[in-house]
Amino acid sequence: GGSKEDSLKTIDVSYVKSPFNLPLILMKEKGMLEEAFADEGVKVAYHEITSGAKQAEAMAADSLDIGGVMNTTSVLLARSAGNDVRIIAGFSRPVDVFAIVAMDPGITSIADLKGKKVGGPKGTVLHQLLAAALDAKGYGMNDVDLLEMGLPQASTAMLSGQIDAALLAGSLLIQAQKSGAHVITTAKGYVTPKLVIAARGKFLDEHPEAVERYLEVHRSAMAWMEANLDEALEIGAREQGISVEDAAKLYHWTQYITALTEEDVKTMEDDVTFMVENGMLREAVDPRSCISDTAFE
Amino acid sequence: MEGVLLSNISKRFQVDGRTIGALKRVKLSVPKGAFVSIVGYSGCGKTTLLNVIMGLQHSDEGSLFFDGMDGRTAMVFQEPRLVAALSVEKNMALALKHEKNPARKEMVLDHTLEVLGLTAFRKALPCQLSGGMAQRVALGRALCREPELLLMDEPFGALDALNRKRLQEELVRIYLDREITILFVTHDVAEAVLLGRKVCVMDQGEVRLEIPVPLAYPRNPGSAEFISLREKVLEAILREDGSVLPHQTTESRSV
Amino acid sequence: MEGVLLSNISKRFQVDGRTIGALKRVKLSVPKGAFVSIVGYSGCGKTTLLNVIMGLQHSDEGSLFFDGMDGRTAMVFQEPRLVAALSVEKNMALALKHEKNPARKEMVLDHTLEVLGLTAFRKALPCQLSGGMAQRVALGRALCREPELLLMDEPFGALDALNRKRLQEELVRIYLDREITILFVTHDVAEAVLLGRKVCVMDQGEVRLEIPVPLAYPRNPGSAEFISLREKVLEAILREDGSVLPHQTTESRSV
Amino acid sequence: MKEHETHFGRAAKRLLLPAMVLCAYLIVTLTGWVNPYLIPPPGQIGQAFISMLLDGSLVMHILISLRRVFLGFFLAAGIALPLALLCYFFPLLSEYCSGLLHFLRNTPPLAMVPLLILWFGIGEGSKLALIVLACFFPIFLNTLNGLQQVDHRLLEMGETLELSRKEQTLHILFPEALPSMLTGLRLGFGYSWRALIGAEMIAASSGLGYLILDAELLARTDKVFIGILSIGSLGLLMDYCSMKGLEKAFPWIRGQV
Amino acid sequence: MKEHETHFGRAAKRLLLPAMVLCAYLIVTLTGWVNPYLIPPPGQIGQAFISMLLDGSLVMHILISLRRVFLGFFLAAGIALPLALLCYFFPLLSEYCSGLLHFLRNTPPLAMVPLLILWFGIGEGSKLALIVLACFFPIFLNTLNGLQQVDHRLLEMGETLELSRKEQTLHILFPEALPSMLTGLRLGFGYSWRALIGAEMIAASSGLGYLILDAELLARTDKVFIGILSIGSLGLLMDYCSMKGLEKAFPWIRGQV
Ligand SMILES: Nc1ncnc2c1ncn2[C@@H]1O[C@H](COP(=O)(O)OP(=O)(O)OP(=O)(O)O)[C@@H](O)[C@H]1O
Ligand SMILES: Nc1ncnc2c1ncn2[C@@H]1O[C@H](COP(=O)(O)OP(=O)(O)OP(=O)(O)O)[C@@H](O)[C@H]1O
Ligand SMILES: [Mg+2]
Ligand SMILES: [Mg+2]
Repeated sequence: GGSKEDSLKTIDVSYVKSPFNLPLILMKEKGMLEEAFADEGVKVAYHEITSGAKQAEAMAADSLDIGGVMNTTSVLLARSAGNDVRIIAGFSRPVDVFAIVAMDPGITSIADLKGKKVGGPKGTVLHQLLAAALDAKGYGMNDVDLLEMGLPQASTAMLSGQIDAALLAGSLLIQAQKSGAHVITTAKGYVTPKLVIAARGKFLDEHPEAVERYLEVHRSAMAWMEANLDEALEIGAREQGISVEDAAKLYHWTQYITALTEEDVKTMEDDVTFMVENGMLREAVDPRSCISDTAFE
Repeated sequence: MEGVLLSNISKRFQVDGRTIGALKRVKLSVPKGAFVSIVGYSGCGKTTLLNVIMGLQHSDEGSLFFDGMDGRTAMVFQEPRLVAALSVEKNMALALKHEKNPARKEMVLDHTLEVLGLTAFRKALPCQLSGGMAQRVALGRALCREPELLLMDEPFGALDALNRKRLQEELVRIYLDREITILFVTHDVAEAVLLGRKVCVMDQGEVRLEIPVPLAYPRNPGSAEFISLREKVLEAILREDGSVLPHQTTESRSV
Repeated sequence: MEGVLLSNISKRFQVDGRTIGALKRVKLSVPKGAFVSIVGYSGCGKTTLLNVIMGLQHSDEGSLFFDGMDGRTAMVFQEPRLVAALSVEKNMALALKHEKNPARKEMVLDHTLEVLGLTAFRKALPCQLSGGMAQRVALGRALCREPELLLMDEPFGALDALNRKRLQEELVRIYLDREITILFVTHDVAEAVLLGRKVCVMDQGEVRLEIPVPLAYPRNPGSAEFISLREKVLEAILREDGSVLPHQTTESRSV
Repeated sequence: MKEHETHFGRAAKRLLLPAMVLCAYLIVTLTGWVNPYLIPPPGQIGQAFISMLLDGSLVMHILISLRRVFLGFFLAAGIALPLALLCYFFPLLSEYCSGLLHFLRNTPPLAMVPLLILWFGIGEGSKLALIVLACFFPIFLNTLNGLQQVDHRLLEMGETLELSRKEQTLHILFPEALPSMLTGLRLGFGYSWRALIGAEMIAASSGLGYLILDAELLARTDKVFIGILSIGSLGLLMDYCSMKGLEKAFPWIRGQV
Repeated sequence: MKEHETHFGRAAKRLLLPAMVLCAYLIVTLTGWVNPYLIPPPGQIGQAFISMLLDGSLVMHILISLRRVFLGFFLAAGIALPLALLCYFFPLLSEYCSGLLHFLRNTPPLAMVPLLILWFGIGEGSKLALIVLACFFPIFLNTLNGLQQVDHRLLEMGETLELSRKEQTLHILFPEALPSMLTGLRLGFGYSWRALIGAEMIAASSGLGYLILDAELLARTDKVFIGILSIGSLGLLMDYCSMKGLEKAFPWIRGQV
C-alpha cells in the first residue's frame, strides 16, 4: 500500500493458510489477484502473517491493506483500541475445525473437565468455546484450570501428558486425533467462529474500487474451488503439507462463505459480551461499526 | 637557553592511603644537545621524571618548558612494551612513520637490526625472543624514530657485557653524529659516567646533585679521572648510613 | 653425587621457519649445595636452561636427573610476573603455602619485606611499583618459598648499586645459612664471580667453560685474585673477534 | 560538592538521549502523526499504569518475572562458570562437549519449546530452561575466553610455586579473567531479561513477558508499552547497581560503559 | 599421517556426545516411549527431509535464512564495531549513549515487533532489525571490553611514537582486543541464527524460522526437527569454518573450544 494513497501502486495482502483457508490459497496459487490488478499496473504483495493481532498491527502501520483472513475477535479488539480495521466480507465459518481435545480416555464429556488442566490460547474463539461449553453444562470457567499457551504448545503439552485437555484447531486437531487423542466437542452448537476478510479503514475509503475488485476475485476463487474440488484440495494439501484426505476432512469441517448474515452480527454481539465479561474488552463495541456494507451481500 | 627546563616539578601518588612524593620540586635543565645520565636508588623517581618530560604523566605542580625542541621525541621504556602480534621488524617499523620514503625506511630498519644484532630475528614474534633481545628491539624502535630528544630508562639493563659495550659505543656515535639530546637513566654508575656529559643523582624524588663529566669521548673507564668521577657519583648516592639492610624505599618519604 | 645433573640436554625452537638450537647437548652438573653463576651473551640459552631445569619447558633430547633434591624449588624470572590484582604482600604470600603456621608465615613475610626494603609498600598493588621495586617483590616471592634449589634469572638486573650490593650480601648469607643450591644467571661478570662458587660460561646454546671460584665469602672485588678471575671469565665470553658490531644473535646458530 | 556535581552531570548525560526519545515520543503522539494504536498517547499509558499499580497487577508481574530472571540467570551462571573452568582445565572434556555446545548455541531456544515442554513440563521448569538457554553462552564463552587469554607466564609462575588448581584459579585465573567474565555475566543478564517473552509464552499466567504477550493479543498497546518499559528499566537499574557494586569490589578493573 | 589421525580423532571426540544424543533419540523413538508426534521417528524425518530436498524447498529456506542471518550479522557488526571504537575513544559519547544502549540491551526484541513494523514495515527491514537487535550487544560489549582491557603501557608506547588514532587502532588496539572481539562476534553470530524464529514470525513466507513456525502450526513435527537440525548444524558448520579461518589468519591467538 505505502503511505501515498493518491495512486495505488502496490496492494499489500496478508496470506493466511491455516485453518485451511482454501479460497485464499487458490487465489494466491493461481495468481488470480495479480491477474485482476495487472491491467491497472498495480502490484500485489502477499505477506504471510498468521496472527490476527499482528495483521491489525501491520494495518495500523500502513503496511497492510487487506487482511486475507482474520478472525472477528481480532477485528473487534483492534477496533476497540482505535485501530480502524473494517470487515469487508465473510470468509468462512469453520465450526468443526475448532475443538476441545483430550488424551485421557476417561475424559469424554465436558463434565469430566471439572478441576482439570486445559491448555489453549486465551481471548480467542477457542477460549470462548470452552466457556460456552462449560456454561451449557452448568459449569463456569472457574471449574477448570485454563493454562494460557499457543496451539502447538497446547498440543505438545497434552500429548506428553502435562495437561488433561487442549483447545485445538485445524491440522493440529487432525494430528492430535491421529496421535490417539479424541474430540470432546467441536464448536458446533456452542459458538460460531467467523473468519472474515478485512481492510484497513483508510484504504477502504480511498480505494473502494480496489476492495471491490479484491472481493470479486475472492468470489471467483470460491467458484473455481467448488467447480474443481479435487484439484483444489490437491493444491490446498500441497500448500499445507498435509494429505489429501486430511485436506478433504478440513474442507468438510469448514463452511466457506462470502457474505455475513444478520445471524453473524448477532453472534458477534454475543462475542463482545463474552469478551467484556472476561476482561478482554474494556467496553462493548458495536460490531456493526466495523463492518462495511460490502460484507452483506 | 634552548633545551628542556623543569622548574619545581612535583608529582604525587596515592599508595595504600599514603601520599608518595615521586617527584618533589624538581629543578633540572637539559640544554639542547646535552647527554644527561640519571642515577639513583630504585624507586627514587627516575621513571616518573622521564614520564613527566615525555608528557605521559602530568605533574601536580611546577612547569615544564621546551625551548627550540620541536623535533621528534623517543622513549625507551624500562620494560620492552612490544606489540605481541607484530614481528620484530614491524614493531620497529611503528617508529618509522615519519620516513615516507620506503627505500630509506627499509634502509634504516636494516641498519638498526644490524646494529642490534637482530637481523636473523627480524621476522620473529616478541614471544620468541629472549629478555635481552626484547630489550634490544625496544631500543631499536626508539632509534628508528631518529629523535631529537631521546629518553632512555635503563635501556641496557638486560644486556650482556659485550652487547652492552657495543651499544654504548653506538649510542655515543649517534649522539655525536646527530647532536641529539639524551636523558639516560641507569643504575650502573660506571655507565652513567661513561656516557653522560653530566650525571644527575636523584634521591627520594629530588635531584640531589649534578656532577659534570668533562671527559672527551671515547672515554677510558680505566683512567684515573674516570675512576675518581665514578667514586664521586657513588659517594653521592651512598651518602647515607651503611646499614646492612637495603635502602628502605620511602617510609620517610611520605610528603 | 647428590644434585642436579643435565646430560646432553637439547632444546630447539622454530622461529620464522628456521630451527634455533637454544640448548645444544648441554652437560652440566650442579652438586647439592653449589652456587653456580651462569653468564653468556643475550640469547645464548640461559633462560631456557633454567626453564628446562624447572620443568617449565621440556627438553627435546637428553636427560635431567635430580638426586637427593626433593625439597622445594623456587625461580626468580627475568620479568617480575606479579599478579596485578594482588598486593605486594599477597603476591609474596602465594609462595608461603608450605608454611602452615600463620604466625611464622607473618614473620617470614615481615622479614622478607624488611630485607627488600618494601615494608612501606606491603599493601601497594603491582601497578604502583617502580621497575626495581617489582623486581624485588619477585625476588621476595622466591625467598619466601624457602627453597632447597633456587633458580635466579638476572634477579638484580633492575636494581641500583646499593640495593644490589645489599641483596647480594643477603643472598650469600642465605646460601651459607641454609646450605641451599643456587643457579644464578647474570650478565654482570663481576657479580658472577662475586657470588658463584663456579662460573659457567654459555655460548650459542652450549656450556663453553666452567671456571671454579675458590674464594671465601665475603669476597673482596678489589683483590687481585678476584680481578684476575673476573678477567678470565670476561675473556672466555669475549673469545670471539672484536668487531664493532654487537654479537650477532644466532645467524650461524641454526642447527 | 564537586563529586556531587559530576555525579549529577553523569546522570544528566546518560539521560539526555532517553529524554530526546521521550520528546520524539511526545511530539509523535500529541500531533497524531502515528496511529495511536501503535504508539499510545502518554495519557493512556499513564492511566493504564496507575490502574495497574493500584490493582497490584504490575507489582505482581514484576515480582514473578524477577524471580524467573534471577533463578534462570543464577542457574545459567552456576552451570556456565564451572563448566568453563572444567573445559579450561580439561581440554579433552571441551573436545567432547564442543560439538553439542556449539550446536545448541546456534539453535533458537524458541524452536525447542516443544522439547522443553516434554522434558520439563509446563511449570516453572521449562520457563527456567528457556532463560538458561538464552543466557548461558555469553557467560560460558566469555569466561572460557578470559581464562584462555590469561598470560601463560603468570601461570608458569604459579606452577613454580606448586599452586594447587584451586589456588591457581582463585589467585591467578579468576582475577585475570574477571573483566571478560563480567562482560559475559552482564550480557547473560541482559539476555535473561530478554528471554522473558519466550519463557512466558509457555503456559504462563503472569510475569512481564506474559503481560506483553497478553496485551498484544488484546490490542492493549498501552500495556505493551508498560511491560517493555518495566523490563527495560528494571534491567537497566540492576545493571547499573551491579556495575557500581562490582566497581567497589574489584577496584582494579578498568572500563565498561 | 599422524596429523591426519589426530584430525580424525578430534572430529570423533567432538561427535561423541552428539552421537550419544542420537542413540538416545533412536531408543526413544524406536521403542515408542514417547508419542511419535512429539519426537517423530527417523523414518518420518528422513522421508520429510528427502521430499523437502527434492522439491527444493529446504534449500530455498536455507538460502533465504542464510541471507538474513548474514545481512543481519554484518549489519550488527558494522554498527557495533565502529560504535565500540567511538565509545572507547570518546568516553563522553559513551556517557550519552549508555542509558539508551543498556535499556535496549535488556529489552526483549520480540516485544518491540510492533514498533519495528511501524519503522521498517513488514518486509525485510523489520526482520533484519530484529536480528540486529539480537546480536548487536555481544559484539559491541565484548569489543568495548577488549579495547578497555588493552594494556595501557602499550598505548603509552604508541603515544610516544605519535601514532595517529588509526595507526593506534590498527597496530595496537585491534590485535590486542582481537580475542575478546572474536568471542563477541562468535556469540553474535550464534544469536543471529537464534533470532531467525523471532524474525520470521514477522510476515515471512520462507526461511528456516518460518519453516519451523509453520510446521508447528500444521502439526508437522518432522519438519520442525528438520528446521532445528538445519539451523543448528549450519551454525555449527559456519562457526567451525570461521574459527579455522581465523586460526590461520591470527595464529598468535590462543584458545576457544
Ligand atoms: N602509577 C603509580 N601509582 C602509584 N605510585 C607510583 C606509580 N608510579 C610510580 N609510583 C611510585 O613513585 C615512586 C617512584 O617511582 P619510579 O618508577 O619513578 O622509580 P624509579 O626511580 O624509576 O625506580 P626504579 O629504578 O626501581 O625503576 C615509587 O615509590 C613508586 O612506588
Ligand atoms: N618460546 C620461544 N620460541 C621461540 N624461540 C625461543 C623461545 N624462547 C627462547 N627462544 C630462543 O631461544 C634462544 C635462547 O633464548 P633464552 O631466552 O634462553 O636466552 P637468554 O640466554 O636468556 O638471553 P637473555 O640474556 O637475552 O635473556 C633465543 O635465540 C630465543 O630467540
Ligand atoms: Mg624506573
Ligand atoms: Mg634470559
